[in-house]
Amino acid sequence: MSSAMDDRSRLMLPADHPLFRVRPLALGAGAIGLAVSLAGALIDTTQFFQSYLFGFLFWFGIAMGSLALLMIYHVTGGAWGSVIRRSLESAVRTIPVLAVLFIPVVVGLQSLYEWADAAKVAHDPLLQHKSVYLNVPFFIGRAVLYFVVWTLLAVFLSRWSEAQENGEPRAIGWLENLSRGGLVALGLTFTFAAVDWAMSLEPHWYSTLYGVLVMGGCLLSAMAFMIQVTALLTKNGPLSGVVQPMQFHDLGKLMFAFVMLWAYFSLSQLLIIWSGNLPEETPWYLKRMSGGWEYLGLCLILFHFALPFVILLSRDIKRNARLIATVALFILCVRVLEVYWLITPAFSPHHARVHWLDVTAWLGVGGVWLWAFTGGLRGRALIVWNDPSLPAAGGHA
Amino acid sequence: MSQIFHRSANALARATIFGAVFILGVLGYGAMLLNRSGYVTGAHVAIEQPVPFSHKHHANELGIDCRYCHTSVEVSHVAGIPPTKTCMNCHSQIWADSPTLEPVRASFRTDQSIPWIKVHDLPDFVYFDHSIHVAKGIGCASCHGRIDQMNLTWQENSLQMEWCLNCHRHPETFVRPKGEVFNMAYKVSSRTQETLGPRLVAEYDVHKEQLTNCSICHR
Amino acid sequence: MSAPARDLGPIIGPGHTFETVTDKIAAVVLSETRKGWMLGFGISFVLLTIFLQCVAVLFVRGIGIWGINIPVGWGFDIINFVWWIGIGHAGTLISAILLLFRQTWRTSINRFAEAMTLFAVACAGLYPILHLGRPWLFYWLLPYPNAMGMWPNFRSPLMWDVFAVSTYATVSALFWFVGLIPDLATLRDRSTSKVGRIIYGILAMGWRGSARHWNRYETAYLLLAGLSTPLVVSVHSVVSFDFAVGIIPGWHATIFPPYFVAGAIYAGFAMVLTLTIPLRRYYGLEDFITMRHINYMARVMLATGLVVAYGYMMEIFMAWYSGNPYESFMVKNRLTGPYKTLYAALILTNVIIPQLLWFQRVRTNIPLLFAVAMSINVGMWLERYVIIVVSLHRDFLPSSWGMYAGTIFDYGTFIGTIGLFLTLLFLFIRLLPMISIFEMRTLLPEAKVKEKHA
Amino acid sequence: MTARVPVYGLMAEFADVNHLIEAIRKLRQMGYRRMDAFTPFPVEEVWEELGVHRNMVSFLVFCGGLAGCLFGIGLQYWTSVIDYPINVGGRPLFSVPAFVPITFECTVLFAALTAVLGMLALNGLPAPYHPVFNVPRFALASRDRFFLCVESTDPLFDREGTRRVLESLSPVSVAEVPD
Repeated sequence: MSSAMDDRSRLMLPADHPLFRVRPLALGAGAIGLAVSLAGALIDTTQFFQSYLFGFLFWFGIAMGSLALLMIYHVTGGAWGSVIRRSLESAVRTIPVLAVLFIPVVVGLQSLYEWADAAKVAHDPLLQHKSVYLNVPFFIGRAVLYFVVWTLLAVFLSRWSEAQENGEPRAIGWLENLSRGGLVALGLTFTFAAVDWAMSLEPHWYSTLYGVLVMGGCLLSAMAFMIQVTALLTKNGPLSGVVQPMQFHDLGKLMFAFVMLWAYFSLSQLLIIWSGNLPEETPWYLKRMSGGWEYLGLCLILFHFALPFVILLSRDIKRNARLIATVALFILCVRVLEVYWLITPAFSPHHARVHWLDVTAWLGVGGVWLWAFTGGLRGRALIVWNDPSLPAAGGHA
Repeated sequence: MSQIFHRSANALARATIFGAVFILGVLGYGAMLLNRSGYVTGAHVAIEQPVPFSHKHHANELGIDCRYCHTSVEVSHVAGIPPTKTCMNCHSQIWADSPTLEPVRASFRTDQSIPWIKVHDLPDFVYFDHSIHVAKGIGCASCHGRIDQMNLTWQENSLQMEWCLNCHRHPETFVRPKGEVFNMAYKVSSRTQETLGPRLVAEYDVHKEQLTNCSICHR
Repeated sequence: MSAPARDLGPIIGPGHTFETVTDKIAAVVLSETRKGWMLGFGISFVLLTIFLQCVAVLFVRGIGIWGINIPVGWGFDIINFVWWIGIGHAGTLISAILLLFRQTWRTSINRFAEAMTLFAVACAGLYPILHLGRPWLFYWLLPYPNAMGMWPNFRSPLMWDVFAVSTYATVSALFWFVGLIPDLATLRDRSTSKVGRIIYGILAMGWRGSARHWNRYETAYLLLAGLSTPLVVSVHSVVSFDFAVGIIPGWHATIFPPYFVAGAIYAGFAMVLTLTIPLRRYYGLEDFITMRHINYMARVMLATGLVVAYGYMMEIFMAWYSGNPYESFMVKNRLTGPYKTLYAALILTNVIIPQLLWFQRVRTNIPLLFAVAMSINVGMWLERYVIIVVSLHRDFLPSSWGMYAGTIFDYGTFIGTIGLFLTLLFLFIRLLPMISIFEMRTLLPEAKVKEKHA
Repeated sequence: MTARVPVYGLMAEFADVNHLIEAIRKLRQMGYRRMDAFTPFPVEEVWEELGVHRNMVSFLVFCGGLAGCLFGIGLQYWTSVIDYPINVGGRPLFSVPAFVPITFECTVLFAALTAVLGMLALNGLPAPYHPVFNVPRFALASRDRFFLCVESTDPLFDREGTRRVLESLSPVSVAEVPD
């Protein structure tokens, strides 16, 4: 380890770094986006909540994927994690902000979820059966529980990471043990959050794979986002010279793996439901394969899987920070489409459409989230100097 | 000490690899040919019968209609092997003491069937019905070949499923006018068949898409 | 370099050099046959003959000798198929994924695990063929221009199985063989008998360690690893499709593919541990297969075991959540039906006992770990029994309900394939290096090239 | 060295990989090009010193995978749509989701076969006989020693001169490789 690495202040993000300069911009965009969306709510309340849910779930996915990646890193180690762990930690620290941002969803339960509408439940025996689980107080209670668990994880992951940096020798062990249990807790809470918030939009439909499928997407979102951030920090930031092509190669490989994982989960669910052809399962896909939504689905096959797959086969692209960041940005854009394809057909089953509120709500949540995320990067060295799996600086290119 | 192999081993190694690929290819192709040949299918092998009956003589030279002997071909799933009585209709008068025909007379005397050997023997899991084929304009010769040219009878076609499907998938290439079903020498140019075939298929109400259902033949 | 350096001990014992590594591993092959090996091989061979007898009876009398009947038309045959093929997943996984992520600890166990994969896949592949009724017509499964004028139904998961399993067997064999080439050259050069030199010489194909060859070799090996990784996942997913694509409650669940893959890795690592623990002791390979390896394998088992438990949980939750009466009945029948003891045993052996692996003290206690691994071997077999038999024995119509039990021939065939597996394994240990020698050399400090460049 | 038998080259043996790399570097500086190094395990630095960087294997494997993919789709399309169209459970003749697994398996199979066969073919293997095996100590190349062979086809090759150069590079031994 070179002596320059010990110089923690050198590894801090300078106040004039582009990531900080965009902060007011992000907050502004967020505030305006949310304000305009709220104004839109006066015109079309239902549409506002629907658009808001989509916007929220996209950004929430990045934070959740980051939480999973961070804990995976603490359990397995690996140089790939050392170089993005600070960014992961700041993404994880946005969870309390996300908890606040979740409030509008709770407010809009009646507009969003069929099962929250007593009139509809009264005529539907299946919804009556499910009302033990799908009812407003229990839903809110569960959401509170999820956010408490995630916030606790975020708090301790940050606190002990700081302890590690300050030379507490036991911190690594604490982090590892916390992450082991944390991954189990996250697996359970996230699955049920996915069921509650997204799957129950179509309360008759069910799929045992759903939580895993959504998590796969979140991991991809998080990895693409982290590659983008790391490339920015490397290009003209404190990580230049620290993050080597080798690490980008590893991050690229992981992103490639998540692309394939997403495709694998998606195909598994489709193939099983398509082959089974049961009336209680197929409507979910029928909605998403007609009325214009099929073109979005086709886009996902091509741009969420095929194109990134072929591009990421190349070793040279994965080792080039600029190129891999471009691919990551592209994947983030397609991730937006995937979340839209998962959520919106539930509201508009017969024809594909984009509402201007979809854009403003997405921007609103995103602006606030990015503001919170970049805030988390302040005042800390971007590399934990005593990280055991830190790549040796100046290793082979 | 460490050189184990002779210089020629390199050429030998390559020859072995390419040779093995080549031999496997040839064996595979050979197996495919063998499986379709008369050794396996029994096609084109004239069968010795208890009495050397000649279709050529009876159907062609004497001009006896198929249905004179195979009486049930239009109404039943089997065409029918004629009883000895049918033979004796003529052979009680002509060639009445031919030694060759002694088994026929013996059969007639003792009321024991002549042990004819089946030439076209389909597996038990195949359901085949002569009457429907005749009714839908499939000529005898389409399956049995020019039986009027055979002295001892042989199986003209492989009777493998591939061969059956050849017609069931494209009936319009084989179907003929009903009046020509028993005409052994019926022949039209392929140009004529191109227009005639589809017309007849429609006329006879043949549902082509059903002809390849498994249960059409395997019931 | 990327494994966390967290006080788990070294991945290779101290004091080794190129010579000692080479000679120690090669000695297992090149030295005299040991009595223990003879004994083990003998027992395995006896078990193998049981298999041959069962198959002989099967060929003569047909699959009526097995316990299967309507409604349980799939029994031991498919249970054992899935069990074996699951076991066959650890090898390629260890080799491929760990290679891609430069986890050098794989080197000590990959060769052995790959061989295990091959033999397990061979055992697995036998079952569907034996179940055909007329096994000698197995080639009807393949798409070839046949005299029936037909092609297989490519929409059927059983057809996907044919492609997946045969591709998996081929690619695993290639991966294994490519890894073996440099070691075969070592054996060729170290062998003292003429026959040995010629046979290993032919198999090594004239490998001479040329730098140009190594360059292409490394590329090919990495690419094979890259190809094998999704392949491993696909194979057990396809196996899970055999069930999930149908609409039998208990089979038709979208979680099946990832949950089967996790189960396969789980079972595979359990089997690797079951076999390495006695072997490393018998052949004194504790320096190469260290406590760190054992610890890592135990962790992988814990992780995949939790995924499997997640699968069980989601099945139960969704059965209730779906509101589908058949799904709910399936779960109720598992928990309280005639096979409830088996289900309880499954949860005990596959979910509860493995939770011991959370404790470092268990992960480093060899006898206890061995016991946990055995428990998982049993548990994964029970899992397939529950999925297959318990789902089938209660049909949609109560008039077609029935019970299932394996016959003596079912058990005989199962024990027999264990014999086949062990026989092949013993032969492998005796005839080929069970640890990759050339890769072990790269782990030694003397293999490091000095940083200085001109 | 009295009988002038034709030689394949001169072989130097090293006990340490760093000596080998040093030797290659010196010889390359002197202008030697036709040489090959033999190591008991892959050493990236050795082939980089020899000027070997890229190889065809990746490209071949990509082509093999593509061919396998097309073969898989082609096989299923031709058999299920053209040669043997039959209604299976009301599914379309060209059942895209159901055809994915086999297409994938064919892709992997073809790519893997190309990787192995391509690597062997490019390496000229199998070649059980090779002149370098004529050097008795070469058996150690698969154990713990590093060898460097300067081939006689190199324009700079000179039996005595090259031998002197090699002996100056601190080898364990230098031997002629009979052809």
